[in-house]
Amino acid sequence: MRFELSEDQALLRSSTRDFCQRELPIDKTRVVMEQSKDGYEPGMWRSFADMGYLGLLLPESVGGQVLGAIELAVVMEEMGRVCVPGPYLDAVLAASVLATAGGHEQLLAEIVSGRKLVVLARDDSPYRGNRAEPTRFSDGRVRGTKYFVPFGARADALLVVTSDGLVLVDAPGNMTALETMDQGQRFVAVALDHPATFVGPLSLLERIDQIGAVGAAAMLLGVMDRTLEITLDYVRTREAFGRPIGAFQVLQHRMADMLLRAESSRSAVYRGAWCCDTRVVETALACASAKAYAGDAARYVCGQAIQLHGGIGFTWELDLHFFFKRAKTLEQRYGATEAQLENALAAAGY
Amino acid sequence: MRFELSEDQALLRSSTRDFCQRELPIDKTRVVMEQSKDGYEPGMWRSFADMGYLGLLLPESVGGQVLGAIELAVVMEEMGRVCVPGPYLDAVLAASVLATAGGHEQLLAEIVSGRKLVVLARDDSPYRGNRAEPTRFSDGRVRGTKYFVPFGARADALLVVTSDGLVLVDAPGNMTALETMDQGQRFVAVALDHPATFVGPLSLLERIDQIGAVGAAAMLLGVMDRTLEITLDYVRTREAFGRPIGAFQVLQHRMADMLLRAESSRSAVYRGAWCCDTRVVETALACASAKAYAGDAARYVCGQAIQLHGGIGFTWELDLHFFFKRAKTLEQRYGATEAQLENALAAAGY
Amino acid sequence: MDLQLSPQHLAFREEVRGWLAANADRPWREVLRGSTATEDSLIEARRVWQRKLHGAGYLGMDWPAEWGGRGGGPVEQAILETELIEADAPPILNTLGIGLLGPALIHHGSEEQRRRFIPPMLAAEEIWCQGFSEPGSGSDLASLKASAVLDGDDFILNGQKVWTTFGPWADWIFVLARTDGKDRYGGISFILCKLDTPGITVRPLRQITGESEFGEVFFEDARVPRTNLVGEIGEGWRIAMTVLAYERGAISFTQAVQYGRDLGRLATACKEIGRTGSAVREKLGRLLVENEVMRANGIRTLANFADGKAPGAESSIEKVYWSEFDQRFRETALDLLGPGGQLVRTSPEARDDCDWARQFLWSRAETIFSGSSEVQRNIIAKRVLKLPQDPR
Amino acid sequence: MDLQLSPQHLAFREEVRGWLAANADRPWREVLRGSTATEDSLIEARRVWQRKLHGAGYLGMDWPAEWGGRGGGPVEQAILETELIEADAPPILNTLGIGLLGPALIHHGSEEQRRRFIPPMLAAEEIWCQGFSEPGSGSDLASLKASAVLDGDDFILNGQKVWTTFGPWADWIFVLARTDGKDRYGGISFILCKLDTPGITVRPLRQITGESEFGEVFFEDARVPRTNLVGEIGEGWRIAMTVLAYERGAISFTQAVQYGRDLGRLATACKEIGRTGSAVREKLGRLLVENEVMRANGIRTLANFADGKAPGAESSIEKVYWSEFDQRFRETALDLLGPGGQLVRTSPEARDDCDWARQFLWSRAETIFSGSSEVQRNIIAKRVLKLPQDPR
Repeated sequence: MRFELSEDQALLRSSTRDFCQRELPIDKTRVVMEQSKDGYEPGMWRSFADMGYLGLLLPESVGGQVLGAIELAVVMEEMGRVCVPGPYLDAVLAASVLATAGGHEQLLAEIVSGRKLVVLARDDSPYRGNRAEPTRFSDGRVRGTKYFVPFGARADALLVVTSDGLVLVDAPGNMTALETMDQGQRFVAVALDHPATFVGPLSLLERIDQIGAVGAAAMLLGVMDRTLEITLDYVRTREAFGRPIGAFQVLQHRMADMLLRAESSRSAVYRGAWCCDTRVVETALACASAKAYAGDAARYVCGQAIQLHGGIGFTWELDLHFFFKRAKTLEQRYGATEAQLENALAAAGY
Repeated sequence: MRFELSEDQALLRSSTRDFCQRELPIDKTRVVMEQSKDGYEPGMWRSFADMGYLGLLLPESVGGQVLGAIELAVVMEEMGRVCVPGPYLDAVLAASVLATAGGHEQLLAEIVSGRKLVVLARDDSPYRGNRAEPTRFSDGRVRGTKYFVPFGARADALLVVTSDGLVLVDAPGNMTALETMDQGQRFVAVALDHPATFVGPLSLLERIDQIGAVGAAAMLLGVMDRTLEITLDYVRTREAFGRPIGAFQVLQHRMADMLLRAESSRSAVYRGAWCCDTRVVETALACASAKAYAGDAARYVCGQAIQLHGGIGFTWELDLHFFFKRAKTLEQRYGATEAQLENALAAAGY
Repeated sequence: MDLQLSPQHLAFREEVRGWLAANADRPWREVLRGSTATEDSLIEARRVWQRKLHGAGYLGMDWPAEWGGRGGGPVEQAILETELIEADAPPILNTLGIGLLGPALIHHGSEEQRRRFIPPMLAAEEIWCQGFSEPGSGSDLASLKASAVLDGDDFILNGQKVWTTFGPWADWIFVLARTDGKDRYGGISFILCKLDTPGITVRPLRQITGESEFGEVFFEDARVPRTNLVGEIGEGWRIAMTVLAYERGAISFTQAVQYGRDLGRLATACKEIGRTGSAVREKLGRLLVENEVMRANGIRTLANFADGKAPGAESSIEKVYWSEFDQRFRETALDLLGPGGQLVRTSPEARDDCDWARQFLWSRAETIFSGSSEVQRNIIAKRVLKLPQDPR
Repeated sequence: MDLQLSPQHLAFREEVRGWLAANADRPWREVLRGSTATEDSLIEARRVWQRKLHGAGYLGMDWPAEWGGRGGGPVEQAILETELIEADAPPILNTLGIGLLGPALIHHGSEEQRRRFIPPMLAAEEIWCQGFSEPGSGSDLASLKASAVLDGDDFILNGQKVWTTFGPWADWIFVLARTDGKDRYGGISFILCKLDTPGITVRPLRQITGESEFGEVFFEDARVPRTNLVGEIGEGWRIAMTVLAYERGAISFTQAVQYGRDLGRLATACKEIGRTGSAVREKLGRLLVENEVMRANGIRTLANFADGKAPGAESSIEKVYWSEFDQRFRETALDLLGPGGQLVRTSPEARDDCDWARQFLWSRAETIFSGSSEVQRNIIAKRVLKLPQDPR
């Protein structure tokens, strides 16, 4: 038994960390988040392709890296540490579905090389639990409205979840931007009544839902890790009442709790990723647990990071709010906590 | 507007506190809790009668004091401070029902003078949510099994809640003791197939459920208040790492949180009691809120009191465990938190 | 015990309700969502509304009539605020002037200062901001460094203030400045400065919500007449502390009204989107109960006020309670609503009952400003529980 | 990364399962509920079970074979414990002897001490208890005052120890005693004492649960041969700290197995009593997820052990996690079950799947013993986060 990454995996981590520090520091991505209309930067996307990130899970035949969930977790964790904007995980998941369904080599090659973006369109309503009309596929057309399609405005095609299976549709022009509080994640609503092609049954989602959960949890881990680092640096130097605030016991215990949550998330994320790759029976439970736990953990860590910074933590100038907002977005997506708890219960047979 | 007690109410508080300190110190009631078969001491009960506590809410015609929920809260709070064992609140509630139903003057006079004990029998199952056979009343007989009848072994009669209304039955002999972790509260299960007399409709319960909630919340307040006092005394003198442990910031903030919960419970309890007496529209919401909040608050306060005492807090010798256990019993009775949340939602029309 | 409003108070409530029915603008949340709303237009709307309220005699409820007040008490003030919340009226513009500086001038200012500053403050002709915190002095406010040195009939101010609410739109600032470097508390003075004084620069500070309600104010040899000193030299700390106690007031009472209103909207929203399961109900139930207990705390404080009892360090309990409740509430709202709750208010699918996303973000500030939760718990431990203090 | 058990480990698990299928007694929870069960009879049952395990070679899994161990590693130990939990086997009797003293003797004891003490310890012929804490020294263990003064070939012990698990039934105690009053850490020595030594008195200490698993031990001029010193004079603190690290081990891993078993029982109980609403499911779901994360923590630690990495101060994170989870779990169980969950195990209506009331009460101890949550968080802050320490 061994928890440490393999040599190759450790190399991937260090090269990804270098890449992120060099190409994706928040100073730089801030411009994308604050000013870009679509929250998307083609140059950044091409560099993802160059690094091989876009084909991480895909077969060699389409230019992929044939790697697994552990490697995805490594990349997502590093991207979380710099709070990367953009639809990276969405693109990976959609490509995974297409690869498993088979027969999309041309499109996949274009995805891997960064020339095309395909994302999943799932939500039938903007509000949780709302009973909306389901999206249907019949007579070669997809009909219905999808909400919170990630970066739909930049997508070339949508992989639409309908009650009749997964279908692929060219991205229509009539999208409505759904602006949320997270400047690094952009969404659209799209009304569909368009020709589409059948990709495969809904069961294709099962595995990518597990990978998506682990990937999102890994980004949450990176978010927590970096947020805690920033906070530790701050409390060591900031003084109040004649000493560094990091010397106050209440703040020390708070940070111990932040560390507990970050480290426990780390255990859960990499165990979940290992389960995905090994396809053991506990995979569903492990992935659901990692995502549900990391979502709550990041909410705590990012919220307390702001608290420990005091007023300055609440300013736009400081980076903390990007992490805080991302934590909330991720907690609600890729299987929100509520849904993951049900997944866990179902997996345990409770 | 005035939150302080009236002169009469303040007098009731000071006389009750004197009485409790003199007659009911834990050193003394400990013997009842640890050794008495029924957890009940007739001498104590007679002194309750002498103090007028047993007829607190009852009309003068049966020897009662014609007082209200505020006075009951004062007495319950003081009894909570010494963690009195016995069925005091149960007796008050049952008597209240009989008085409102009318026609039980003889029995009520005996209750007020401490010669007879009548308690409510409500639970159809020992486990929450269990769908058990409801208790029925027909042809002058009550049939069914009741669980967690408080101090049933010492009761002269039971006021049984059936789906056909409230009925009075002489206490049968065939009771089964249900021993719980709280030595100050004793319960029985009783299988009924006995002649009984009809007392009134279930609507009689509505008001006593509100009074019961406030009364139990007031005892929880007393429990919290005293537990916090004991803890404050301890942390001021106990030393570790060269200073009184009460100087450690983490423990200080913990105690601030304990105080916050105790004081907020105080506001809620007395507001609830005032609402009961004034019969304003917000009574149902205020009473449910007081009980639900105080139940959670006492769980926190008593649990943390043990934690702050360290190992010694966990011993039988120290009184803390009696408070801790009572907090749990009260939280689950007189409308458990779960039920009170529903009461509150219903009252608010949500 | 008597928690009933008196007949006079009930009559006052009827009066306010009647006035609001005739004079209230359209609900503030609709104004906020309006497609033409800008930060400037919202500021103007608040100014207009403040003048309307002032014209009707509803500002400075508990100030002497001589100073434009109504000579009422905290109960009238609480009733007024309650009705304003229920009517979803705009906030007034000069919150800090009327909430903090007004009382400071009435209790500690000179006759001349009152005459000069109170009327334009009430009429929203001079908007005030507060200059207490500094980049290096937040929780430990008494460590502030901005200095005021007497030079003839002027003070010369240097330093930097931060978190000056409405800095960007304000005309004046009331400042705590150090007049004695050696005396931690007794070396602080309370000084009024016009923001267009040469040497004073205001820079807006953008917040997590994207708004710029706060600002930074820089002082570089800014010259302010000595007559702008409130109280005596060295009295600033005492004045500030008295005045901050006002800010807390019977705040639980009015907060509970506001949360109750928003909570009702959340409950309705949950029904509308079909979220009626027991898990959702339990969450709503807990918030409801906690809010009712907050209301009870507020009623108790208000009754004590009315009974002539000044609130002590117990007000720290209320601050911790409502600010931490605010975070739980706003977070739960987003959990229940799902991604739709994260939409900004101008987004096409955003609900129009409340700006849930903004309230969620803003809730993080509640436990920081006006004395962080950590500082409040220190105060409770020291002044209420009288726990032994760290010998340092 | 590789979290798979090796073929050897899988084979060992099969072996243990086979042995348990043939040798396990009736489930311990049934023994506990038996109408004839007394504290003494339960102690005896544990003694018998320990001997059976010892006979099969399952004690001291990771000790050298020379000392009655099996020469296995932490993974074998974890597998064994897992299977014992799944089989609901009784706990062994000499937990502290085998968990703490055994490793102390193997690493720090003399050849003669090992020969003298280890065999009867394994065979449950001599039961050991631990004498570390004192009434005045709990969290601040190094302030302990019990003294050992050399007098010829003997130590003379004076003082009092408390929380000595199994004090009332133990034959021996290992004690931390002060041999130098001036040196806080270096003045502590590790000494073995027979409890029937003149001058030693044992008094059982009743706990919140009503049981007396703990005791107090009083020393009044008790004379103990110098040969009972483990290590050198003044080495006691170092030995104790090494040994306590053993106690923590891969505890999250086995705890998760035990909580998982009880959680499954709670889920079944909820179904049986008709509690299937979303509020109940959410509570069960949260506990399930938290337990899975604890398991992941345990797997990580175990893998690190197997990979040759000794656990550091991070073990404090695990202690905080599982002990606080225990409280949430046991409390939630009582909330879900209602009053029936508060019944003592011998009560007629009590469920026979778990002693919910006792576990609830006991959970309060978990965050206190073996280093309270407060001490653990101090350790995390100091040794893992390296935060500035209070200058005092």
